[in-house]
Amino acid sequence: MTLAEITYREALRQALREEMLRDERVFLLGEDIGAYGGSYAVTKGFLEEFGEKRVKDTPISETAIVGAATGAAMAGLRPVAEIMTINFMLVAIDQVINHAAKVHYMFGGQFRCPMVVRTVGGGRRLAATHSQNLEVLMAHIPGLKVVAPATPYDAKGMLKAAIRDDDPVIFIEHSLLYGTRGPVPDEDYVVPIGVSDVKRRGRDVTIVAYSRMTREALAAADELARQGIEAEVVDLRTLRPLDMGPVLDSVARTNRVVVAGEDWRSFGIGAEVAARIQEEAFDDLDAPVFRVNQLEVPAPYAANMERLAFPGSRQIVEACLQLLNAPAAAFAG
Amino acid sequence: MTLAEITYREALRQALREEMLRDERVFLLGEDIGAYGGSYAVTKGFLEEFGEKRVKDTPISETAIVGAATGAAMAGLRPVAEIMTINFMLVAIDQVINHAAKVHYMFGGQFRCPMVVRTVGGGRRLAATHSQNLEVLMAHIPGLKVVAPATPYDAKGMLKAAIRDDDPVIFIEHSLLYGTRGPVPDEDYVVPIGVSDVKRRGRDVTIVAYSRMTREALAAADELARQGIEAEVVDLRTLRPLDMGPVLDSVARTNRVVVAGEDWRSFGIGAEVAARIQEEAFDDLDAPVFRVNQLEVPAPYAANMERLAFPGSRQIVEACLQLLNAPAAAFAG
Amino acid sequence: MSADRQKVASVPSQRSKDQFLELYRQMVLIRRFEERAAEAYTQGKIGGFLHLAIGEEPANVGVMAALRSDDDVFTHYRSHGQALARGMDPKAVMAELFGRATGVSKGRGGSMHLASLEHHFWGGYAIVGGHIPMAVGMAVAHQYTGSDRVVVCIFGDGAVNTGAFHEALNMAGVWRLPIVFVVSNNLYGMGTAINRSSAVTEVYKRAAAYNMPGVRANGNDVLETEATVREAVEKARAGEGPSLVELMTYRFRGHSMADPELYRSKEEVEQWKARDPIAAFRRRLEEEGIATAAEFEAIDRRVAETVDEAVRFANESPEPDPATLFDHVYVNP
Amino acid sequence: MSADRQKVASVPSQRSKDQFLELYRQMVLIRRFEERAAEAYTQGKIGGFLHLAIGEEPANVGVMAALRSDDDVFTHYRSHGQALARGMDPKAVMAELFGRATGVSKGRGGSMHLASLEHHFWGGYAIVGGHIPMAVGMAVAHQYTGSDRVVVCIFGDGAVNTGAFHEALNMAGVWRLPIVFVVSNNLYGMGTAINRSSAVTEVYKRAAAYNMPGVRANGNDVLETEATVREAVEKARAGEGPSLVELMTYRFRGHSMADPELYRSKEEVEQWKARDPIAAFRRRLEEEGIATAAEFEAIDRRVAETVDEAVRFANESPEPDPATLFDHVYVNP
Ligand SMILES: Cc1ncc(C[n+]2csc(CCOP(=O)(O)OP(=O)(O)O)c2C)c(N)n1
Ligand SMILES: Cc1ncc(C[n+]2csc(CCOP(=O)(O)OP(=O)(O)O)c2C)c(N)n1
Ligand SMILES: [Mg+2]
Ligand SMILES: [Mg+2]
Repeated sequence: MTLAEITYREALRQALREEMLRDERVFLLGEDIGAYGGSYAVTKGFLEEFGEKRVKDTPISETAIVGAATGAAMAGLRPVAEIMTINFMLVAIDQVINHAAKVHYMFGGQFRCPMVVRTVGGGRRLAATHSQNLEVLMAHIPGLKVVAPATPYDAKGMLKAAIRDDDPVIFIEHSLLYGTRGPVPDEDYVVPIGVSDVKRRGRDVTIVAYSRMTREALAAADELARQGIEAEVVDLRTLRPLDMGPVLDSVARTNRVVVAGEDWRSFGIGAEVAARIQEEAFDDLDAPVFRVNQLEVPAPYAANMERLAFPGSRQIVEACLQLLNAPAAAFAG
Repeated sequence: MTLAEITYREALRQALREEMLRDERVFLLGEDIGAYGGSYAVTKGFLEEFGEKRVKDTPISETAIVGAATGAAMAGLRPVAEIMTINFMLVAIDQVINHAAKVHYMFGGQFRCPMVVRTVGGGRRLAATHSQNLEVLMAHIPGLKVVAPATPYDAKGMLKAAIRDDDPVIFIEHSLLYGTRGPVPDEDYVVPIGVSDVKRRGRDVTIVAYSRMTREALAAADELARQGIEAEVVDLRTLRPLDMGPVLDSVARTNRVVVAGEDWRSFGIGAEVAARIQEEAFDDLDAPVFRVNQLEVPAPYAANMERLAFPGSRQIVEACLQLLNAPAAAFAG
Repeated sequence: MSADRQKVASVPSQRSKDQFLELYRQMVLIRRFEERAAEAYTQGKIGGFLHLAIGEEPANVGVMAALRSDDDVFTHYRSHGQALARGMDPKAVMAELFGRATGVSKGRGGSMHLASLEHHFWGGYAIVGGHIPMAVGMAVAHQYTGSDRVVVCIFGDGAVNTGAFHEALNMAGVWRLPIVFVVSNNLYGMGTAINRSSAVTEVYKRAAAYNMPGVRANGNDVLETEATVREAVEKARAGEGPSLVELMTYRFRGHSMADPELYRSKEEVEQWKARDPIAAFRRRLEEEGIATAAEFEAIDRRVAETVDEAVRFANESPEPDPATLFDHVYVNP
Repeated sequence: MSADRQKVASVPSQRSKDQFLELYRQMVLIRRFEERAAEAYTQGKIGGFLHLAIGEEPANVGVMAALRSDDDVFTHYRSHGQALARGMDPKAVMAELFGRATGVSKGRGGSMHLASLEHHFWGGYAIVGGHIPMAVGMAVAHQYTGSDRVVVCIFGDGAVNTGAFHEALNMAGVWRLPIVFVVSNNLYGMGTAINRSSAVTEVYKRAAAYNMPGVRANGNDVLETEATVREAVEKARAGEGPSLVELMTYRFRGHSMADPELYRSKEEVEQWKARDPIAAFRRRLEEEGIATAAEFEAIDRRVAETVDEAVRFANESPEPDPATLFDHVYVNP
């Protein structure tokens, strides 16, 4: 297997392109994915390569975009819709929750909705309506699959899995990950939906994360290692269905867990992870499950305020040290 | 204080009417609240009493309804919008989350949004898109207050508190509660937002619930009492901000908790409650926090399937018995 | 809509007697079917909401008569008549209303969610306006694959004020999709008269905003309805793009079985009933010597048997197997 | 839009010289302010997105010139020009862009969220179309209280395809609200040309669907803009209901600072720049002998100082106090 170091953006681009070449039924629709080149440049050059039939620039009509993808999927195509950022999912979420997630069940299995909605979490300096991490709103819904990969490898493999999946998949990218690099094989591969992944082994503490926070967790683990603490990092990758297996295995060994998310703590993704851990591994826990999250304010624009509000490796390290009762002051980062 | 036994519906009706009489700035808008008389008859007769100015029937335009309420609130009025059921909040949720919840913060405190959005959870025999309990989607959002009262007393007092509050309040009623009765004083009173309430005292196990599940919890406690088990029932009443005080006090005494919600378990309200309990009362727990919820399927229409899917007092009793290691077969209910 | 719109257009001679009698049969079938459904509802055999289209039968039948069997139908929750006119088995439709395993949607959907893959009847949807974008998506698929199938999307006058309507019609207009939008304008959305909810009460005029033809027809005249819809469908099939067809009609019964009908006078309803469109059609055929009273009576008897049989079948059918509760949440769980 | 729409209408004689020069001053102020903002952006002083309206100054200035100081403005994220034309302090506007405590929104909002209660400037909003329902709500309040204030709601050509636009305009139409909807039609929504996103490219024609007058004006002519908007505003003030005004204009710069502008040709942009509307206005005033080159130069100098001072002020202003991070999440926490 040949590996190349490519960006998360390039990994997504390859996945889309390869699936479009592989299957005529796959097409893209969304705002500014064509003539503009994609607001995060993931689909740059696609309009030229595939033409207007398969790369559809849409009006600013998120409800119609998701609805159109659902209807086309029911007809047997494999649409990949792009909702420019996760904040705009809110204008389309009725189509996602009341329609895409329901059509298979509600009619007794007669129809299918093999659709992917790609969207992007995590803005910076964009203030309250453009910086949200709203994944929990969709992770709560039976009928949806919700994924949020952290690495180029997972991004490519999971996007391919999502496109080939027969259910509606919400595919959440992260704006701060597009430029990050990692090894990706040349050969065709998929990373299955619904399988968590241990990204680093360690015996002292478990850090559970997803999307950008997985990178932060790995950085935190590096820092902790310098302090002689070996953190295990479990990347959820998929939020629904949630694969707790690797988390529970890890907790059985470390007995201590920090769950890191970029979303708000209250009623966020980490709440479910914490609830499940205490449900399923109560006797393994030596201390409560800790959560690291965005502070519970709408995102402020000012740089200093925003830095305060958003979590990173530093907060994860502090949480781990607190959990292990090591002096937090020892942390240099 | 004189007390009358009235229905939950009548309690809401009184609250709305009294606040409209008390404050000229209060007005209602929503679909079929006027000429039709309200889809759950809460506002029956209001159009006749208050006229079209203060009781506005709207087009089927949920986005415009919530947006209009937000704008009118910014102008200094105190609109009470009705979204016919919580399922339709999804078509308006961008206005709720990206607008109403943000206008105070995003502009540095210049504007206020003293608005109430009344809506209704929990349909029956209405199938997948009309039976949801989507409160967690709003409880996750800083800037919103989210309440879900269980009794006529709380319904009246909290609706008054919500109308007098200067922040946007999502007020979630329950379709199966409208006909239930309870004592309500004649005098003006408010029940503060953000204060959980112990609805029944007990030493053996804590049941945390809200909305209809509080009633189910009380029924479960009755049944448990017959079996010699004293359950304490804590009614959250407000989901955001979440008042964990009475829950933690209770857990300190009972050491065992069941959290009951009508929503789906994964990433539901109970996840946060469980996560907080293990965070803040880890050493008090003798067993994991148990959750009782709707099964994770879109609501099926068929009566037998729906009964299977939705939780009630029976499931709460079973969870408590399991938690206390008493034989579940002992339950007759 | 003025009263004289009610008169039945002269019967075109090129149609065969059998065709006329078939249209009559379908209308009577719908009428009797819904009367029996109402009865079953009051007996508690049917749950949830039940929306009858009694009075709107010609609109239901006329639309379906204009379609090819492989054309695609998306519609709303008031769709028993459309399902029957589309040729779906009355037994399976009634069984769905009863929530039985033999129902068209296997008992998962109920009255508001009738569907049949075989009949290209893609569902009854209960979020007002929500199915319109999905219908557009299916038309996108037809354009994509080069199919000459046409999509017909039916909704009420209330639905035209939803954002989904607007986004969907604009998308269909820009992309020149093979779709016909059909508004069943029965003058009310629930209890709100059209002039109280729509700035423009002549719905067909809204077509201009989407660069498509808009036409109005007497939906109480089955032949006028069929001819009008057929023209729009054939235009769409010929690649000439979408249309909006407005069918003027009136529902004799309440919005749903729960409707106290406070918003319209008994006289208004009686006036419409006095001009019953089925009776008028029959009278016309008799007057023009196309069929005899005896022939109509024979049809009436046949229909009565069909409906009896449907009720018997529904009654005797089993509820869904509880073991299948989790089926169809996902295609690939 | 044809090229000759660009010509400046003859200057009406009843206006005073001072008024003409003030309009000129405002347009130059916007131009210089935005040029300096662009510079500061590339220096990293401004974060997130920065949307410039260079080229659209006459549309910005003309609208504000038509309003009373207590009329209410809601607008989108491309609003530096509107804020300045409304009389907001360039120092405080620049400070907001820099994310400083002295900014108009205390540094919470940034470029996309300018607001000033004092100026009845209710915000810049960044969810396309999302502010339109809120503006309608404020007009509801004016109608409710009997105020003669008029609401002006500004958005782009891309926003007219959102569901929010449709629901809001219909509501304004049914209720005959005192509001003027202003479309700044700069021919593109991000990278999507209007004819690729809108079935009807003459936006003003959509007004007919909402039973309100629609008019188009040359937004590059400040006087034509002012006159057109003034007429609509005075109609609204007189109780004659809402209007839709379409202002034809063009943005010289990319959609935001990040835009690679792949979707339009350099020639197209150059053609528009060659007909710079500020230069054209100045030339006209000189030609008609209303003001001299020296007078314009004096204004230019004054503006340059104002902008220098604004940048200095912003630069020297403190960031918000971290202790205030949680302020303004709630009025009543
Ligand atoms: C988004 C949404 N809002 C509100 C409702 C509640 N509701 C159900 S039917 C209806 C009236 C619809 O009227 P119309 O479109 O004219 O269809 P009709 O019932 O007259 O056939 C309303 C308000 C809903 N189901 N969905
Ligand atoms: C609901 C929503 N969808 C998409 C976006 C991303 N977006 C921001 S501006 C824009 C283009 C808007 O174009 P237009 O309304 O013409 O205004 P202009 O930028 O030309 O002034 C888009 C698509 C958004 N902010 N909100
Ligand atoms: Mg109707
Ligand atoms: Mg534009």
